[in-house]
This record gives sequence, C-alpha cells and structure tokens, in this order.
Amino acid sequence: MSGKDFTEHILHYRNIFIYLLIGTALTVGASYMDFNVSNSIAGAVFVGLTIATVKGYLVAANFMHLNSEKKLIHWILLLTVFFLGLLLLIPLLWDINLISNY
Amino acid sequence: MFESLGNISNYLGMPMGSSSHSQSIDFMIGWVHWLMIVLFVGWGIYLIITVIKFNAKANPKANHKGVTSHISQYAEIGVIVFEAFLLIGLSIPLYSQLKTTLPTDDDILEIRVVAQQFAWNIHYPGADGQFGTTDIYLVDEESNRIGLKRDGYGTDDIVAINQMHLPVDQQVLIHLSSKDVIHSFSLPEMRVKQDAVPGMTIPIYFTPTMTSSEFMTKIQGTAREGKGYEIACAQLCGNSHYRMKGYVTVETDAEFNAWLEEEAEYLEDEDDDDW
Amino acid sequence: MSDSHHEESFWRKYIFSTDHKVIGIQYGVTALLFLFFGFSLMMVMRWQLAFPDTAVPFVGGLIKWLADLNGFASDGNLPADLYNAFGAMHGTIMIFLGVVPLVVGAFGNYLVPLQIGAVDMAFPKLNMSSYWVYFIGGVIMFASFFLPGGAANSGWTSYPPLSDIATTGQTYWLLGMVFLITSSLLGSINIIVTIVQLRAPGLTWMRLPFFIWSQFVTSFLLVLAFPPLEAAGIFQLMDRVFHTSFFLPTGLVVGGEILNVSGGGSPLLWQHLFWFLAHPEVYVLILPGMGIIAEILTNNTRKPIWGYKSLVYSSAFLGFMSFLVWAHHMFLTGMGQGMSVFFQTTTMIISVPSVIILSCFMLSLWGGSIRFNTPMLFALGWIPMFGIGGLTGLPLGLSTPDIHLHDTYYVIGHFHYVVAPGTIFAIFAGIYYWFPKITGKMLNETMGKIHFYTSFIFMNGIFWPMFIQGLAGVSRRLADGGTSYAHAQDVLNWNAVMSYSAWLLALAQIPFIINLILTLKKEREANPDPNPWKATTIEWTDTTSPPLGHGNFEKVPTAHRGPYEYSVPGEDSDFTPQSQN
Amino acid sequence: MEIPYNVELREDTGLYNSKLGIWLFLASEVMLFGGLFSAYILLRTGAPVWPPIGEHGSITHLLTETIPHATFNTVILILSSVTMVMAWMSLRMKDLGKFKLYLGTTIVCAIIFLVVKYFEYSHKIHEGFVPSHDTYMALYFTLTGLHGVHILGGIVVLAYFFGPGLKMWDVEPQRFTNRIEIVGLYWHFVDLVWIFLFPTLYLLN
Ligand code: HEA
Ligand code: HEA
Ligand code: CUA
Ligand SMILES: [Cu+2]
Repeated sequence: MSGKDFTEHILHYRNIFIYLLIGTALTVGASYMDFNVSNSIAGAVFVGLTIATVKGYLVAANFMHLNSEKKLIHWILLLTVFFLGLLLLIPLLWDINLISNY
Repeated sequence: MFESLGNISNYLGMPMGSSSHSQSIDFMIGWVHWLMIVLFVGWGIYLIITVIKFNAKANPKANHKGVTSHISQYAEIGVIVFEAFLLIGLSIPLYSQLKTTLPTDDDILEIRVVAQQFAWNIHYPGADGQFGTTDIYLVDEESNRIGLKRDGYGTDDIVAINQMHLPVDQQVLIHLSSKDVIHSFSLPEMRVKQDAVPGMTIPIYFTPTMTSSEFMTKIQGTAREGKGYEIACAQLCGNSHYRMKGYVTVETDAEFNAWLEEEAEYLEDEDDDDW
Repeated sequence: MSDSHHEESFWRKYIFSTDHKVIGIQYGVTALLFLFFGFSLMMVMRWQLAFPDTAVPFVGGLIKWLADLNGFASDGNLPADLYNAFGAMHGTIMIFLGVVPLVVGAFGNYLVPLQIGAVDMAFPKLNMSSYWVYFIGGVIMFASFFLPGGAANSGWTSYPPLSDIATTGQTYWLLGMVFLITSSLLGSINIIVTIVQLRAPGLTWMRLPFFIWSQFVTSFLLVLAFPPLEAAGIFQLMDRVFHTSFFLPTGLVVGGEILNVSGGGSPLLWQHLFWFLAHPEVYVLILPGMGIIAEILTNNTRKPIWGYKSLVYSSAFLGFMSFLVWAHHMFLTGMGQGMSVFFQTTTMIISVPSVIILSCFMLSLWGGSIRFNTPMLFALGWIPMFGIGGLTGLPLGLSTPDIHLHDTYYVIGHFHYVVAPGTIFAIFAGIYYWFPKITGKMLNETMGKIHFYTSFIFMNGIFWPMFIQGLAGVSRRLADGGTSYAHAQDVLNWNAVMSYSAWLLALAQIPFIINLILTLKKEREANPDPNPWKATTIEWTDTTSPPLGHGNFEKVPTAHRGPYEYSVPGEDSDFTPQSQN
Repeated sequence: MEIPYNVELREDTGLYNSKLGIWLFLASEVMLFGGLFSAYILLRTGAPVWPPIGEHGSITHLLTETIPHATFNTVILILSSVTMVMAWMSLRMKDLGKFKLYLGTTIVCAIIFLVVKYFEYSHKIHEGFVPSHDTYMALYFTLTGLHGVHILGGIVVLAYFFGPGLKMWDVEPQRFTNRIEIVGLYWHFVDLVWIFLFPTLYLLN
C-alpha cells in the first residue's frame, strides 16, 4: 500500500468516528423524545434499535473491515445471524402462542 | 379399515384407555408404529440378505459401482409422504382438538389443580360454581395449602389433597398451576399429560368415560389388580417425585354429587372450630 | 522434521504436550474413564430400580459412606436423594464428559490432521488448553459428589425452579458446565480452522473423507449452539449466588415458606436456552459416530460409500435443521397450536436426512465383499440399533403421541438406542479400527468378537423393555422404578430384566478392557504394517503406525482422488490410496 | 515443523488461520450475547411495568442520572475502537512509535471505561439496587458485568502486546501485525456489543 492509501484510510476512519458520535447523540436525544405511539415506548425502542443497528453496521463494516472480508467469513456470519434471529424471535413468538393465554 | 389398521395400538401395551379421546391418541401411536415397523422390517430383511450374500467368501471381488437402481429414493419419498400424512392428517388436527380448542359449554366441570412438592391440591368451586381468590400470604401447609380466601366465592370452595373426584361422561376443564417447581400432571389411562409450570395456569380438558368401579373389574387378574386411577407426576420435582401421586375416582353423577355434599358438610363442621 | 527433533522433557511430551496425537490420547483415556464412571453410577441405580430400598451388594458400604457424607440416610441402599444425584450425573457425565470428549476431543483431534494430511491442528497451544479446561470441568463435576447435599440432582436438564433451589452441588454443576462449554468451543474452533486451512494440496472439499465432514458439521454445531447454554448457565449462577430471579416467577411457595425473591422471571426461558443447545448436542453425539461408521463400512466392504454427495449434503442439512427443532422437548409446557405445528413439522423434516444417511450406509453394503472383523461387526450392529433409536424418535416428534409418551421410559429407550448401542458402538468400532494406527498393534480379534456379540445382546436386553414400560406410561426419573404407581405394576417385572442385562453388559466389557491391557503390554513388531486394513485414506497410507511425533508426515501428502477408491476396475489392488498418483 | 498459513494467506480461502479462528470465536460470542438479549426480550415483554418496581421502588430516577455517565462511556469506547484501528494502521505503515501511542490510548480508554463502570455500580448498589432487586437490575448487572469481563480480558491482551508481546515485531513483523488485527477485531466486537447494550439498558425504559 502506498502512503496515499494510508491517508485515505485514516480520513475514512475519522469520518466513521464522527458518524458514530452523531449516532450516539441521536440515540440519547431520541430517548428523551415522545414518539406518540399510544402510551407505549414501542416507537422509542424502534428508533433506538435502528440507530444502534446502523452504528453496529458502521463498526462491523469499517473497523472490522467486513465489507472487504472474504466470502467464507460472510457465510459464517450469515449463518450466525440467522440462528441469532431464531434465538431472539422464537421465545417471543412462543410467549404469544401459549395455551395459557386463554 | 382405517380404524382397524390403527388397532395395532391394542398390542402396544398402553394402559386401558378410559377417556373419550384415548382411542384417537392410541390410533395415532398405532399409525406411527406402522411406519416404524415397515421401515425396520423392510430394511432389516434387506440387511440380513446383503450381509449373507456379499460376505467376502461368497463375493471375493467387490463391485465398484454398487447399487444403481432408484428403489431407495422411492422408499425415501414413501417415508416423506407417510410422515406428511401423520403430521397433517393426524397429529396437527388432533393436537389442536385435544390441547388448544378450549371447550365453551356451560355444562362443564371446572376444577383447579395446584401442584406442589409432593402433592396434588384439587380445588372445586363449590355450590356457587365460582372459585374463591387465593393469596400466597395465606398459605399454610397445615390448614390452607393453596392460600384460599374463605370469603365471598371462596366460602364454599372444596379443597381436597390428592383426592380427585370426577363424574363420568362429563367434560372436565382443569386449570393447572404449581406452587413451587415444575410438575407434570399425568393420567396415563386417560392419555392426559400436562406440565404444571409455576407462574402459568394451563388448561387441560378431557372426558372420562369409565367409572373407577368398572375399571377395577376390568383389571382383575392383572398385576395391578385393586389399584385404580391415579394422578402421576411425570416431571422430576425433587426427592419424593417418585411417590408424588393423587387418587382419582371417576363415578356416576349421583355419587359425585354425594361426595361434593359430604365435603361441603365437612367444611362447615371444620369452620366452627378453625375459622 | 525428524532431524530437527530434540529431546523433550516428560512434561512437555506427555502432560502439556501440544501434539494433537498426544492430546487426542489424553482426551480418549480421560473420557473412557469418565464413561466407565458414568456406567458405574448407572449400575448402582439399576440395583435400586430392580430391588428398591435393599442394600446394594459389593458397594453398599461405599454408598452408605457417600450418603453419610452428603447427609442422607442409607443402610447401604440408594436413597432417593442419591438416586436423583446419580441420575443427573450419569446423564451429564455420559454426554459432556464421556461421549463428546471422545468423539470430538479424542477421535477428532487424533484423526482430523492425519486424514487431511496436516502437520498438526491449526492452534496447538489452544488445543492443549482445551484439554486442560475440560479436565478442570471434570474435576469440578467429580468433586461435587462429596459436597453436603451431594451432586446436582435436578436431572441433566437442570430445570429451574427446582435447580435454582437445589443444594450446592448444582452450583458446582454450573461451574463445571462453564468449563466444559469453553473447552468444547476452543476445540471446535480449532477443528474448523484446521479443516478449512490445513487440507493437503489436492484435497478438495468433495475429496474429504466423510469423517472429516461429520467433524466439520459437528464443530459448527458446537460453536453456535453452546453459547446460549453458557448464557443460561450464567443466569442460573446469578439466580443461585446473587438470588436474582431470571427463572423464578413471582409468588413461589416452597415447603410452606414464601420464596424470598423478587420474582418476574420465567422457568421456560431456561428450557429454551437449554434445548437450543441440547438438541444440536444430540447430533454432536451421533454425527462423528456416523463418520466413523462410514469409514469402517467402506473399508470392509471394499467399495466406495454409496451416495457420497447425498451423505455430505444430508449431514450439512441435518446440522442446519438441528437448530430449528429444539422445542420438541417442550411440547407439554403449554405451547399453542402455532408453535406446535412449527416444531413438529421441522422435527419430521429433520428425520429425512437421517433416513437418507442410513439408507446410503445400507446400500453401500450391496455388491461389497464384506469382511467381518470386529470394527465391521460393531458398524453393522450400529445400523439397526441407530435405526431403532431414530425410528422411535418419530412418535416423540409428533406432538400428539408425545402427550402420552413424554417423560416416560419410551424417551429413555429412544435416546439410549441412539447413544448407547448407537454412539457407544461407533466409538468401540472406531477404537478397534484405529488402535493399530495409534499403537502399531492390532487388538485381539477373538476377544473383540466376544465383546461385540455379548454387548449387542445385553444392550438390547437393557433398552428394549424400556419401550414396553414407556408405552405403559411409566415415568422416568422414578427412584423406585415405578413401584409406587398403579399403572406401572403390569410392567414392573421388566425392571429386573433390564438390570441384569446392565450388569451382564458390564461383564461384557471385561474382554475389551483385558484386550486393551494385553495388547498395550505386548511387544511391538519391529516394522508394523502401517496399513493393516488396506485402507485408502491419508492417515493410513502416508505415515507410519504410530505416526511420527511432531509433524506427522515425512513429506506433505498430496491428494489425487476421492477418499474411497476401493476395487476400482482395472487397478491391480482392490484399494487405491488417495495420495497415489 | 511449522504450521502453514500462520502468516501467509491460504490461496483458496484468502485467509490466515487466526483470522478464521477469531471470526468463529466472534460468531460464538454473537450467540452468547444473543442468549442474553433473548432473555432480556422475554423478561421485558413479560413484565407488567419496566423497569419493575421492587423493594426500593423503581430504578428509573437513578437511570436518568446515569445517562450522562453511560453516554460518556459510549464515546470513550468508540474512541478506543478508533485508536485500535489506528494502531493497526500504524503497524502497517511500519510506524512503531505511533502504534504504541494509539495502543496506549486504547488501553487507557478501556481503563477509564471500567472506572466509570465501577462508580456506576457502587452508586446503584449503595442505593439498594442490587441484582436481586428486580429482573431489570438482574439483567443490568449480568449483561454489563459480562461485557465488563470482556473489556477486562481485552485490557489484559492489549497490555500483553504493549509490553512483552511487542518482541515479536522485531522478528516477525507480519505475524505481529496479524495478531494486532485479531485483537482489534475482538475489541471492535466488544464495542459493538456496547452499542446495543447502551440503548437497551439505559435509554429505552
Ligand atoms: C444421539 C442422539 C439422538 C439422536 C440422533 C436423536 C434423533 C432424533 N430424536 Fe431424540 N433425543 C435424544 C437423543 C437423540 N435423538 C435425547 C438424549 C433425548 C432426551 C433428552 C431428555 O429429555 O433427557 C431425546 C428426546 C427426543 C424428543 C423429546 C421427547 C420427549 O421428551 O417427550 C424427541 C421429540 O421429538 C426426539 C425426536 C428425535 C427425532 C425425530 C430424531 C431423528 O433425528 C431420528 C431420525 C432417524 C430415523 C428416522 C431413523 C431412520 C431409520 C431407517 C431408515 C430404518 C432403519 C432400519 C434398519 C436399519 C433395519 N428426541
Ligand atoms: C451418551 C449418553 C448416555 C449413555 C452412553 C448412556 C448409557 C447407559 N444408560 Fe443412560 N442416560 C443418559 C445418557 C446416556 N446413558 C441421559 C442423558 C439420561 C437422562 C438423565 C436424566 O434423567 O437427567 C440417562 C438416563 C438413564 C436411565 C434412566 C434413569 C431414570 O430416568 O431414572 C437409565 C435406566 O436404566 C439409564 C441406563 C443406561 C445404561 C444401562 C447405559 C449403558 O448402555 C452404558 C453402556 C456403557 C458402556 C458400555 C461404557 C463402557 C465403557 C467402558 C467399558 C470403558 C472402559 C474403560 C477403560 C478402558 C478405561 N440411563
Ligand atoms: Cu411432582 Cu414430580
Ligand atoms: Cu431433540
């Protein structure tokens, strides 16, 4: 890699840093706001988690340079994320689907 | 035909069925065992033949290619089709009928069962047909194991320990819960089983179709002669799990009502000194 | 390699070795001892089941001593408290300290680098630490027997609230599990990296022996399924040590006292996290076993395995699906229609790849030239035994029959057929088969055959009657084998039959143990045949028996063909080694 | 005897061994925290009020007070992630001095994070909000505690590479750079977990 590439990289990392700071500010700000979803914080949760996901993506894609990582790694992570989804979702759906909720 | 094929369940050694749905579960078990038997016997015969036919002496030179026919694929498709039948044709509809379609009749006997280490507390609503409220702060292992409030609806409620009486041929709806750990409410003869999970109240419903006395005559001569219906505990719940049991008496309407009255009288007598 | 060889100290060579072969043997010996220990617990339990509340012969004194130590009353009989502890520890030891370390730790470690022509595992130091972490886990589990209140006694499934309020043994169990989980994680990451990165030149994915594939899928199961149980274990530790209420709902009354916790937790949360691991775990037990069986079947039929690709795809699919079926262990915890439809459907789907794998194995026999040596006998015995175990999984997998069969001896019968005459037979087959590789000496065939036939008979003697009892509705985990319950009376007489079979099974292991000892003591021939079975895979053809110390191979082998080129038309010999040009 | 692909890349996968290893490890970590978050979702949806009210009432007021601390910690952790990646970049530019500077900053950030955590914990415990107080507190302590353990582990490893581990740079610079990439990946992951913990535990109540 040449020196120019390095400067580019460094600038890039600095930008990501700034985005992440903005993201943090937004999350904190959002938590004080009222999203008018009739008496529930569902709106805030949604907004909060969306921002977190974006931030998470920024870290994973750039600092962990996932966007230029090898295919094999992508496949492993895809599999993991799929199972993660199951783990998070099914207990929730299950709770809704209990026969004791009659 | 359909029914008679399912009938191998008669030879599988399940206890004598004595609820309105026990037959359908037995048939279902019978049907699955058909699949299992066919697969096992079929492949078993194949295995024996192969092992004899292709031993190194009889067949010194192996064939690099081996089987080329597609029979096994057909067998696999057969298995899939049959499993789909078991699943869609039998199990799914039956499960919804037995577990998740709660009865809506008025004419239904409602009972609460509260499991605890190591007993079954059976709670009848009494003459008013309404359950009293409970409060864990009222629990007393000697006199009030389920913490029942003896006022309002609770005045006439009957709480029996390990004694469950049921009228024959009437649907019963049990609200099952637990005071401490997970238990499992099991009536093997009625093909009823349900975990009792603390923090949850889970409904069970079924219709007993054979009175205890009829059952007792039928089991004469077998090893369990003289031992009627019992509530077994099917989930490990502590050291005395193996002897956590209740007794079930299925009787005619008249007998059942007589029992209820007797219990109600007993309750009044007790009231005088205890409450 | 051999020239750069320098004398290593005893410690570096045998205790803290980083050589995958030594670590594999360490795993193997430790795990066999634990297997034996787990079996011994069960033999004592079987006495209690057959003859409740009578003093146990031979070891009665020991039982009494242990009961005194734990604070239970015993006259040499096995009290219920101790029965439950033994039962929970039998399950835990057999699975986490016996079979998994054997099939992954021992077979995986020893064979994976050899079969793919690698010099060692990818991370030798990690490999060593994974063994020692396992060892510590084992010591903690073992120590828990001597605590007041005894070892964990809430079943190997440790369902709360029971386990939350159980005696100290449960805390040890959880700590032990944290170590065992960590060890498995380290080991399986190592195996995956080794397989992906260190394959010999020319050894493409579709040229891998099926054993390698089975290890590959298994390791993925371990990496992705174990952590949720670790999370659950941490929660339960918090519940027990810091009195939180992850698994405790509000308003529990235990023994007449209101439980002093905040409440608000969910007992079912544990079950989800536990079975999210424990169902994939059962395929961890069986997949490597299938791998072993595949190697032995092809070798002794002298022909390629039938349907190699279907085997590979089926096992990968099996691995994937095993994450989607966990709640078939929870049909009776109050699940509604939607979830029951989902989980019974996935369960039926997952039975299909197993059927395909078994069919491929059986079709492989057709047209073969079958040699009946001991490993092959165990492999052949394995097929119908796994068949019975797998088939009896079907009624359990459908939620309606499960209403009657759940938590009965039918379940016990089902899974013992897959793990005892299933996995254990595969392990035996593997030991007989690779013993000459490891030591350069063949085990005695006659004793091996006695071992097989007697084990085969008595295994069935133990586990077949369980189906009869299970259909009759006898619950599992009953300290008196059902004596208290009316519905069990009809089938009680089977208890003694099963127990006698279990003790006879123990006797049947004597020829095996003697065989091991005698063969190990025997002088090794000067130049043992490195390939006594005339096999094709790299571990047999490219290195000596036993293989070289560090480095395994004189020169790195190259693969030129698939793994099972037996009886290729036109070739002189009936096997063509993978690395032959 | 050397294990191949320790430093150089394997042709068909394009990876060196520990790169694959660390990603598998992170995959398992995803499932570990997945289990924890799954518990959070289940317990939270099952609770009538959140955070639940216990012996000492509800934690809400205390939480509002801690938001500035937690925000500060978030920023610190993001900063440490940036310096981590810069440390790796410096190695690739063969600038050992800068590497030390950046790695040092990362370690200092991590320590600051833990110190702030310490005050946060002791404040809560002091007010009676111990883990057994209610399920929110139980989750709070378990999740942040486990995350803290990860930070602690990270500090130990980073300190090793700052001190004795640095020797490798002189003999096998490429291998050393790889190792820093690996710990970097771990470190970013720990940061990533915090990015999710922060809103779920502190903000959305
Ligand atoms: C190695 C371990 C292993 C394996 C492979 C399996 C395989 C299967 N298991 Fe099993 N299971 C366990 C270990 C295993 N299980 C354990 C340990 C428990 C109990 C845990 C506890 O509660 O303590 C359990 C419990 C268990 C339950 C819960 C029961 C209950 O508690 O009520 C269920 C329910 O669905 C189930 C289903 C299945 C199914 C559908 C398969 C399928 O994968 C099987 C598919 C296989 C086939 C369908 C066979 C194909 C056969 C042929 C092709 C014919 C062959 C014929 C000849 C060779 C002659 N298992
Ligand atoms: C891998 C798992 C595994 C294995 C192999 C076994 C093997 C056996 N199991 Fe076990 N069992 C479980 C896992 C296993 N079990 C589990 C998970 C439970 C549920 C626990 C619970 O309820 O929580 C259970 C429960 C269980 C019960 C029910 C208890 C109850 O519900 O109350 C019974 C009853 O008979 C039983 C019996 C046996 C027997 C007779 C064997 C025999 O087949 C054993 C055969 C073993 C050998 C043949 C090993 C021989 C080894 C050697 C000889 C080594 C030689 C050593 C050297 C050379 C050093 N088991
Ligand atoms: Cu109650 Cu077992
Ligand atoms: Cu399962």
